[in-house]
Parts: sequence; structure tokens; C-alpha cells
Amino acid sequence: MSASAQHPTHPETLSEHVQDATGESVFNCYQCGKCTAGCPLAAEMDFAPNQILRLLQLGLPGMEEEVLKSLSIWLCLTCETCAARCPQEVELPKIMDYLRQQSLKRGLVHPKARDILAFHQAFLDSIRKNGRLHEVGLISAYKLRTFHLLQDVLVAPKLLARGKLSLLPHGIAGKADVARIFAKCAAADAEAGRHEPQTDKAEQP
Amino acid sequence: MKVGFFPGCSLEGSAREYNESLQAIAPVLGFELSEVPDWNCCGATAAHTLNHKLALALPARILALAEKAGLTELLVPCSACYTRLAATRDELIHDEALRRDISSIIELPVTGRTKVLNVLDVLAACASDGLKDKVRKPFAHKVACYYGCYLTRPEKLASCKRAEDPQEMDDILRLVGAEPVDWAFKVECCGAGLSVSRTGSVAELSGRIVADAADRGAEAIIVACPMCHTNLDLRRDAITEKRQTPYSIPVLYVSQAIGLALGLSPRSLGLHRHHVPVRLPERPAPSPEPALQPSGPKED
Amino acid sequence: MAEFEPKVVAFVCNWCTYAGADLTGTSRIKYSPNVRMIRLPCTGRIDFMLLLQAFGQGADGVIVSGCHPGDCHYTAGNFHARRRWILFRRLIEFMGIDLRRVHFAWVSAAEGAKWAELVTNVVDEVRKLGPYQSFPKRLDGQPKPVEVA
Amino acid sequence: MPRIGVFICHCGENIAGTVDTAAVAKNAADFPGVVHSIDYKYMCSDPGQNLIKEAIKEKKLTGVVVAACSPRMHEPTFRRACAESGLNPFLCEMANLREHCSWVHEKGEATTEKATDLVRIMVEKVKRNRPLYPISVPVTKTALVLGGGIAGIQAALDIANAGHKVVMVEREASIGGHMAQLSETFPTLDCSQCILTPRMVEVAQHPNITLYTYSELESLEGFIGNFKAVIRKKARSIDETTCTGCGACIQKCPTKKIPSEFNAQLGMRTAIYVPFPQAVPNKPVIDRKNCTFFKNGRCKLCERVCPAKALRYDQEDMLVELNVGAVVAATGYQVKDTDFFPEYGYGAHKDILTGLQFERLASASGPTQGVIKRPSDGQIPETVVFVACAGSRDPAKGINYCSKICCMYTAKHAMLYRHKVHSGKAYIFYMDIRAGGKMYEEFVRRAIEEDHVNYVRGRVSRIYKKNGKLIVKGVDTLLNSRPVEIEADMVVLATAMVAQPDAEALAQKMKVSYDENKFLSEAHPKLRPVEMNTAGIFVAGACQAPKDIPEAVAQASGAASKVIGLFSKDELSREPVVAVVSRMGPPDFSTCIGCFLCESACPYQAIEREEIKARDGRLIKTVAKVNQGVCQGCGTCVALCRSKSIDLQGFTNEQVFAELVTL
Repeated sequence: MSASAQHPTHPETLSEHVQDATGESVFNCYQCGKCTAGCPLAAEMDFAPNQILRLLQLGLPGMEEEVLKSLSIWLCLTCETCAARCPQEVELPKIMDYLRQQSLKRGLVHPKARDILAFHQAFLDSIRKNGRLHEVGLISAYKLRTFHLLQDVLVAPKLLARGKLSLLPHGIAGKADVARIFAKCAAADAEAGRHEPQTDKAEQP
Repeated sequence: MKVGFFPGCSLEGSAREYNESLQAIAPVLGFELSEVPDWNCCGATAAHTLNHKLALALPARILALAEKAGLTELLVPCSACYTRLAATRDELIHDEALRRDISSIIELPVTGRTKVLNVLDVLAACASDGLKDKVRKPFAHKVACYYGCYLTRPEKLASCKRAEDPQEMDDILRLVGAEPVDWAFKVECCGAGLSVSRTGSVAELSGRIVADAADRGAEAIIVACPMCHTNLDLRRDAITEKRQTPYSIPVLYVSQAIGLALGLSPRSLGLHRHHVPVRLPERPAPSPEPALQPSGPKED
Repeated sequence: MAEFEPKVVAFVCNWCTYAGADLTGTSRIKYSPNVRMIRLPCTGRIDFMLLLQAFGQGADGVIVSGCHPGDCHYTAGNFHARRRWILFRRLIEFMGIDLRRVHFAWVSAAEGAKWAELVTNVVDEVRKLGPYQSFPKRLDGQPKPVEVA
Repeated sequence: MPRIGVFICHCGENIAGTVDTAAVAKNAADFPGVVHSIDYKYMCSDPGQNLIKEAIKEKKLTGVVVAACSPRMHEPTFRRACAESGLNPFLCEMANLREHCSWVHEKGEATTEKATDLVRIMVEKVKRNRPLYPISVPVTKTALVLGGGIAGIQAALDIANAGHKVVMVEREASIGGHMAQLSETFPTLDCSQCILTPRMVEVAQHPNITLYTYSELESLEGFIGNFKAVIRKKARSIDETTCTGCGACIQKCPTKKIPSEFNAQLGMRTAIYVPFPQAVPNKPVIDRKNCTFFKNGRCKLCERVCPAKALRYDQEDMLVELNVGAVVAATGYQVKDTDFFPEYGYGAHKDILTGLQFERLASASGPTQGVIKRPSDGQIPETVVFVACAGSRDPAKGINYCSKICCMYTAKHAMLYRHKVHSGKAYIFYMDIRAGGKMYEEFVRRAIEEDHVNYVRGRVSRIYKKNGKLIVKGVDTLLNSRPVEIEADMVVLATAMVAQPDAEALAQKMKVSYDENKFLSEAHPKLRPVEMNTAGIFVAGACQAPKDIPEAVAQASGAASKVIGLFSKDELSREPVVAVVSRMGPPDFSTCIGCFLCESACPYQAIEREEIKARDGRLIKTVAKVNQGVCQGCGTCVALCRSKSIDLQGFTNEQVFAELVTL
């Protein structure tokens, strides 16, 4: 059904990689803007959701990098509102996931997104270590990554007071299994990465 | 009935009262929760943001363990976990190759045969199973039922019928004597994953939700998701600061509201753990029998 | 023996391709004379047996050409033809007929040049493939005498 | 023993210049069955034609091959020539030596050889030609027009004014259709009813038009020129002949709170009612579902007040059988309702309207006498948001197409609103402005430049109610895709134009095809826009595709002219190039095995089922039979026939095989 499915565009374009990885074609978007109109964070984004798709559609030199460098892809909450209302049934959240992974892989993460990224990484670390999330561990790890040492110092005691923070992590028996899962996925990801064009190469005219 | 149970990480920490209240109402409502042995974290937003495979493998391990434990149905109270597990199950069922790949990663056989249920699915079952008669102290309050994102979206995974104006939670609460208000932010996003990393944005989004609920005269916001609860309850000070108006409306888990209606003690339901104190106006109980209106749009 | 001159039979619909070939004529575009046209109302009329008959009677290649999808004078005949072709190509192969000897095309009444190009290309390709052998055929290239019905 | 004559034309130098015509003539003379073969400078000239005519007489030719230009050029000429000298015209074939040979090849051996082959091919074909005779079908000169909207009205009047009988069937109690509901019409802003109602009256009074309102098509049998239609006249519960239309019954009817269809649910009507004051006919009907008497057997107030004693509670549906020669389908469209839009509140908000509802609000004859008021509280809205493409161009909602009229009527709505509420603000959310049409673009510019309607380029994601206002969450993609929120008092959705709910059923009754959106399909997207692939059935108006009034009227007149053309002869004569099913004596009767693959393949529903019965009436077998009045001669059935029992006259298997044998 997707336009690009029938007429493949230049195979090295990011839009093509999006299609391969997510099955979503950015060319189905006809720029009505309904996604942006309903997006909870559109106002805070550097590119509105429909503009992210527009950049991918046009794909002139530099545009793909703009997308991967954008803050928008990191602000996306994957709340699925856009997808639910899109007249052309574009699964934008799926695309955003892919773009974030690429942005990270190509080292193009927006400076302002580092906190978000740091949180996600701290989150995953915590799971890799314990198999489950250890909130205190998470928060402190996050603080160390971001140096937001004072943020939420007012919240933590509240939690503690209400017996919501367990200072010791709940390790699970399958810790090792989970760690192995992480290792394998990381490896698979790196493997896939080799097939991804490096941005600088892709940008060469 | 016996139901598999995957609490998820937050129900062991910041959302422990959700866990407590579920454990408390379960026996009264006649279902038994059997926890998935040695379950792990579903990976949440972080995983599918950073590594697609991981985002499937972590939930897959949980599903695999559930299958091993012979659980046919699995209650996942946290909507964030629910959507991860449901999405993974959906992909596993429809993609043979992926299924093989993933089970080799998690070193466990996985088929996706265990059905994933969210809290509304289970409560709806109880509702049709005489919940109304078990009410001791009708929860006679105006409530704003807040569904958030993952109980209604994406549509193919959600059990709610009207994606833009779901009624399932409203119907259940009517049964226990509550009066759901018709409000505008039932399915708006609270800011979820950015709670810690972009508290400002979250305060903005959650603020709108709390404000609308209060403006419509709701006495409590009812949620079914720890993340929503954190943002609406724990982040209340940030919200107050953002909107320059104090809001005292408490945020209860649906299980807590029902628990109260069943006559269970506030403490057993973990109400004391909330950041915003749960003060509900006393009603001359038993309140006049609120007839169960058919769910559907009402002109406001 | 002189260079092999293939015989190509073209089954064409009256409304698009036949008219298109007329246009080729009125615009004096030259193409190779090896093609013999069979005029039918619509490609939908083309029975698979006719293709076999053509080969049986010594054709080395076959062209089937009608209106573009959606332009059929009878609204859907060309779709029937296309659907039938998809079904029969495997049978053709099974019968040992090289698929490159059978060409399906859409040529509209406005595509005189396209028709010339099509015929020339097909004739060239079939010439490369050489004579179609698996049915008996006289080698002097002379047509068989026809018994009068 | 066939006696074929071959006539090679030089066409001046056109053929002779590259083809050795003399040689071709000489070769042809040796072809088996050829008894006469000559070449001549101009065969199409009178002397040329005379050569053919004389040869036919002298040589007693049984078939003629003229090798000259394209048959698309001169086949009629030479066939006429043959006919004039007593040879059945269908025993004449042409070999195309010019367009397909001399003009496209170089002078030389190969070219002459090809010319010879082309002649040989035709000789072999013509030997197997059979005399054919034009098929003539009688024509009943009465047209059935389905639908009393503007398209139906136009078609009916055109046909009736040409002197032919017309039967118009309208489902509702009055004709007029959607146009009667409209306030003013773009781009001229003239009052819709002012231009429509005179036409409605004309229909009612026209001596050639019989009007059946509150009636529907029950069934349609037969074929072009000879249809048999059955009309269901639904029980009106009054005697139209005695009823004077005084309206006393309507005044007294106690059931007054029924949402009025004509006012798009914005107004109320009684149980006995006429849809609107200018209704034609102006005779009421009883809506039995809502009538007190029909519900609980008591009331009959209307009967008591009726001075003409016209009430007939015991009236029943009546079936009327009609013979008609042509059918014009003009059954119109419907618009999607607001409850089609979850993100806009599932139709729960009274102040979110459809375009059609806004027409009623803006109409002087509407529930508010043309004053724009909010249905919820009767307030004058200070801010109105119009949403274009509501449902249209929305594959997620199952509607891929553009409804075509919304851009224009939305501009009109905004304009009318600004004219009526000078202080009011009008916003239009749009994706594209499609204003192709005479004075259309100018009209839109006027809305923007003179009436300061605010066009916002973007779609609306959500509408919800807050403190009595409708919060419209949209986006302005021209403003760096900035999300915009507008607090509106009223929202008008330009909801999609879709096929009638029973369009599919109607199409099946008439055995015509329809597209995936249930719009009726024309016979050819470009060249036969008002015919349907079932001969004798024509289409007009929005039942074929979304279109505005001028287009609907134009198509209606087009359909009418086709009908008039059909009625211009007492019998219609058609080329005998049609399919026939083999028939033979007992015991087989026919090789047809009755698989009816042909039936499914035929785009014209020309295949009928014929029962072959023995003398004692016992059924022997059911075989296919081609209705020659309907068959268009494409031959698709021939290619599909498993038992080779169906064949196409003029292009029989025998003929085509013979052509191939010459290779």
C-alpha cells in the first residue's frame, strides 16, 4: 500500500531505513498536521511531528541529520495519540523509536536530550544489574550521570516517609539470565549497526 | 478465579499501595493472584527507546515464565507494563521468525499463549460477577476516571471500546456508588516517562489534567497506572507551582476506590502512602442507589 | 541458410492497439515487417488456445496487446486478459514454450511510436531466441498449404 | 465451395509505392477458394466500388476481401457496396495494407510478402464468415427516473419536454432532495429553494410526467428498451386524490416532537406531516412508527379534523408494474453524521453540526428562520470554527476520496455566517482549497478578502467542551506547524458525502456495477460518463460520485439526451457482433454444460439462463443464453467458456483459428 513500497526511493535514504526497520512509510503522510495538533509536547519541540516526517520525505542533504539531531525525537512520549488519530494511519511512535536508536548510534543526540537519555540508560543499567528496577539506585545513578544532584531531593524523602523507597535493590534469581539478555541484544544491535550507513557517508553527495 | 499476576517494578516501590490494594480486594472479589515467579522488569519506555530487541526480549521473558507456570491469563496492573507485554505478545504471535529469535535470546520457549489483561479487564469480569452486591460502603463521590494513554491506545491492544471517551472504568465505579463526571482529559497524556528527566513538561501536562478534573467538580481522580499516579500525585507541588493554584483533589487507584466501597480499611489499601492526602467529603451512607446508566456520550 | 526471420503474431484489441498501430502508419514510423496482426474486439476475447494455435502454426513469438488498465472499451476485458495470463504463464512454461516468446503489452490508440518500438524489440528478441521448434514446421519458411474447409 | 473475390487497392502511391500490388493480386489469385483477384488505383472511389459490385454479380462471389486502408476507415464503405449488390455486408473483410504495411515498412520483398500474408489471412477468415443481420429491438418510449432530487428533476423535465413519457419515483414524501434543504448556493449566493421549487412544480404539472412519491423501486427486469419495473407505493395513510392539502391534520396532530429529517434533526415535526411547506406534492403522510393511533390504537384526531375525509388508516403498500424503455438512476447521496468522529466527541456536543445542519440554520425556511443560533442554548455564536475534510480523504476512517463540494460550501458557510453575524469570527481548518470551477476560486478569495474568513492550514485533532465553549485543538502548518487552540461557540464539520445506505441493494436490483465506495459506476470513466454498463440504464448526480449542483444538472441533461436518443427510433438496430451459445438437436441440445462462468465474466449481464424442457415439461438441462439486446460483443465469455459452447459472431473461434492456419 505504501508509495515507497512500490517505487523504492534511493536505498540509502533514512526514509528507506525507516521503512525497512518499522514497515512505516513516511510518504503516506500528507502533512495535514493532525499529529502535531494533538501532540502533548509539540509546543516544546524544535520540529513538530509532521515536520519530522516532512524532513524525511524531502530528504535533501543535511535534513536527515537535522532529524537525528532534533530534540523532538527525544521529547516524544509515545503516548500514541498521533497514531490513533492519523488519517493516513502512520505509526509515528514506531518511527520515533527508530529515529532515537539511530540518533544514539550515530552520536547525534541533542544536547538538551542528554538528561532524557541519561535517565533511560540509568534505568536500563538498574535492570541489567538487578533484573528489576531499583528506584533509589535509578535516581542516584541518574543524578550522577546528569549532576542534577538537587533535583527531586524534596520528593525522595516523601517517598521514603511513606515507605515507598526500598533502599536495597530486590535482586532476582534470574539476574544472570537478564544480564545475558542485555548482552545478546546489545550484540545484535551492534551487528545491525554495521548495515546502517554512517551519517557522514550518507550525507556525501 | 485464579489469575496470573505481574506486579511490575513500581508496585514494589513508588506504587506499593496499588499492589496492597489489589491484594486486599482480590479475596473479597473472589480472584486469586498468583505472581509470576522470578519476574523481571519489562524495560518500559527506556528499552523501546534505546534497543528494539531488548524491548521485546524483556517482556518475552516474563511471558515465557508465565507460560512455564501454566498461567493462561496474566493481570498486569501497570498500564505501561501492560502495553509492553501486550505489544510483545502481539508481535510474537504474528511473527514466527521473531518468536524463534527471541526465545533463543531469552533461552526459554515462548509462544504468547498467555493472555495479557489490564486491571479494567479483570475488574469488568468481577463487575459482571456480582460486584454490586459486595458493596458495603458505597463510594458515593464524584470521580474523574483517568485512563491515560495505554488503556486506550494503540487501539488493537486496548480493551476499551471508545478510544476517545472510554467508559469501562466509569461503568465499574458507577457499580460501587460513584458518580463519574464527564470531563475532557480522560485519555490525555500525563507526561509519563519524562517524569524525572523533564519535570517541567510533566507538571504542565499533568497540571491540565488535575485542573480539568477539579473544575468539573470531581472529588477524586481515579487512575489505573503507577506512572499516572506519580505524575498526578507525587508531582502535585510542581503542578501547583506551575499553575499558581493549589489543587487538593486526591488521586486514587481504581483498586483503592473499590476497596473502600467494599468496606476495607484505608490503611490496608495503602491510602496513607499518597502524597496528596485522601480527604473525601463524608456522605450520608448508604447513598441513594445510583442506577447503572448505560455507558455512552452525555451532553455536557 | 539465410538469417532466420521470425514470424510474430500479434493479437490486438480493436479499440486501442489496432488503432494505435493505425497511428503508427499515419505517422509513418517504420518497424520490422515480421509481425502479423490478428484483430479482435477485446483482449478479453483472447482464448489461451489461440496462443498455442499460433505457435502450433509456426509462429516464433506472440504479442498480446490491448487497452491500458482502466481504459478498456468494455470496461474490464483487459483485466480478464491479464488475470488469465497470470494463470497461464506457468502452463506455457510447462509446455516448453520460452516465456520470452510471449509478450503482453498495453498500447493505447495514441501510442503509435510505442507500437513500433514494441514490435521491433519483440522481433529482435525472438530472432535471438531462434526458430520455435517443438512443433513441426517447414524449414523453407514457406507457409503450409491450407486445405479449404 | 467458396467463391472469394480479392480487391487490392493502390491508394495512389500510398500502397503501391512500397508494395508490389500486382504481385499481391497475382499471388492471391492462387489462394484456394479465390476466384477473382484484381488491383486498382482507388478502390474506395465510385469506379473502384463498381468493380466490386460487378464482380459480386458476375462471379457470384460468396465473400469479398478488400486489401486497402484500415477497416476503421473504410469498412463501412465497402460493406455498403457489397450490400448494394446483394451480398451480405458481413461477408466482406478488409486487409490493412496501408497503415499496417506500406506505411510502416520499407519497399521490398518482405513487405510484399507481408501484404500477401495479410490478404491470405483475410481470405481464410472470410471463407468462414456467415451472413449476419442487424439485431433490432423494440423500444418502450417511457423513461423511469429514480430519485426526485435536482438531478432526477432535470433529467425528467428534459425527457418529458422532448415529448416522451416519464415516471419519477421518489422515496420521500416530497421531491426536492438535498437541494431543497440548502440555504443559498455557491458561487452566486442565490436562494436554493427560489430556483428549485418552480422546477418541482413543473414536474408535478407536466403532462408527460407521472410522479410516485413515498415510493421505491421494488424490482427491475428485462433489457434496453424493454424493462419491467415494479414500484412499491408505500402506504401514505391518506387518499391523495381527495386530500386538499389544507394542513388541518398537521395542526392538530398531538405527536409534535419528532426530529424533522428535512431540518436535519434540528427542528421537530408531527406524526402526520409534509416534509416542508413547499413540498410537492403538498399532501401529508402518516409516519406510522411515531403515530399515536398506529402505536396504541387510539387518537385519529387527524381524521376528525379532516374536512375532506381523506384519512385512510387501513391503506396498504401498493405494487405498481410498469413497462419502461430506459432507466435514469439519480438516487443521490447522504452526509456522514457527527457521531462518526470519536475525536470530535462522538456527536455528543449539540453545537457541533454537519454542513447540512448549518444549511438549515442559515436557511430562511429553517428552524431559526435563518438566524444562526446555537442548538444547545439558542445563543448567537461569536466564534465559529469550520472543519473541512471531516471524514473525507481519511483512509483511517475508510473514506479515501475527496467529497469535492466541501471546500466551496464551507467558504459559503463562513461567508453567510459573517454576513449574518458581523461581529462574529469565522475560522476554517483546511488541508487544500479545491476551488476548480467557474467563479469558484474568486468566491473563495471573496470569503477571505472581503468577509475576512480566517483560513488555517491544518487538521483538527480534537474538540472538547469546557465552560460552555468548544475547545478546538488544531495546528497551523503555515506557522511552523504551531499547535493552535480556538475557543469556539459552534463547530461545523464538512462531513463526507457518502453513498445512500441502500445504494448497494439498488445496484443489485438494477444489475449495474458500483465501486468500493458504493457509488454507481459509469460505463466508461471518460467516454461514457452517463451510461452504465447495462445498456438502457443511465446515471445522474451524486449517486455516481460526489458532485455539486451544476455538475449534477449537466450530467442529468446528458443522461436525458441519451434517453431521448434511444427513444428517437421505434426499434433500435445493433451490429450483430454478439455472442451466441451453440444449440443443436436432441439428445444434446447444446454443448453448454451450464457452468455459467460466462455469466460471472460478462460485464453487461447479457447472459441469461435458459431451461431446456422435454415435451412432458421435464427439465433436461439449463444452458446459457445471450440476450442480444444487451450483449456488447467483447467476447470475454468466449475465452472463458470451458466447453467452447459460446462463440462471438464475426470473430468465431473457427474464423480466428483459420487466420492462424495461414502462418
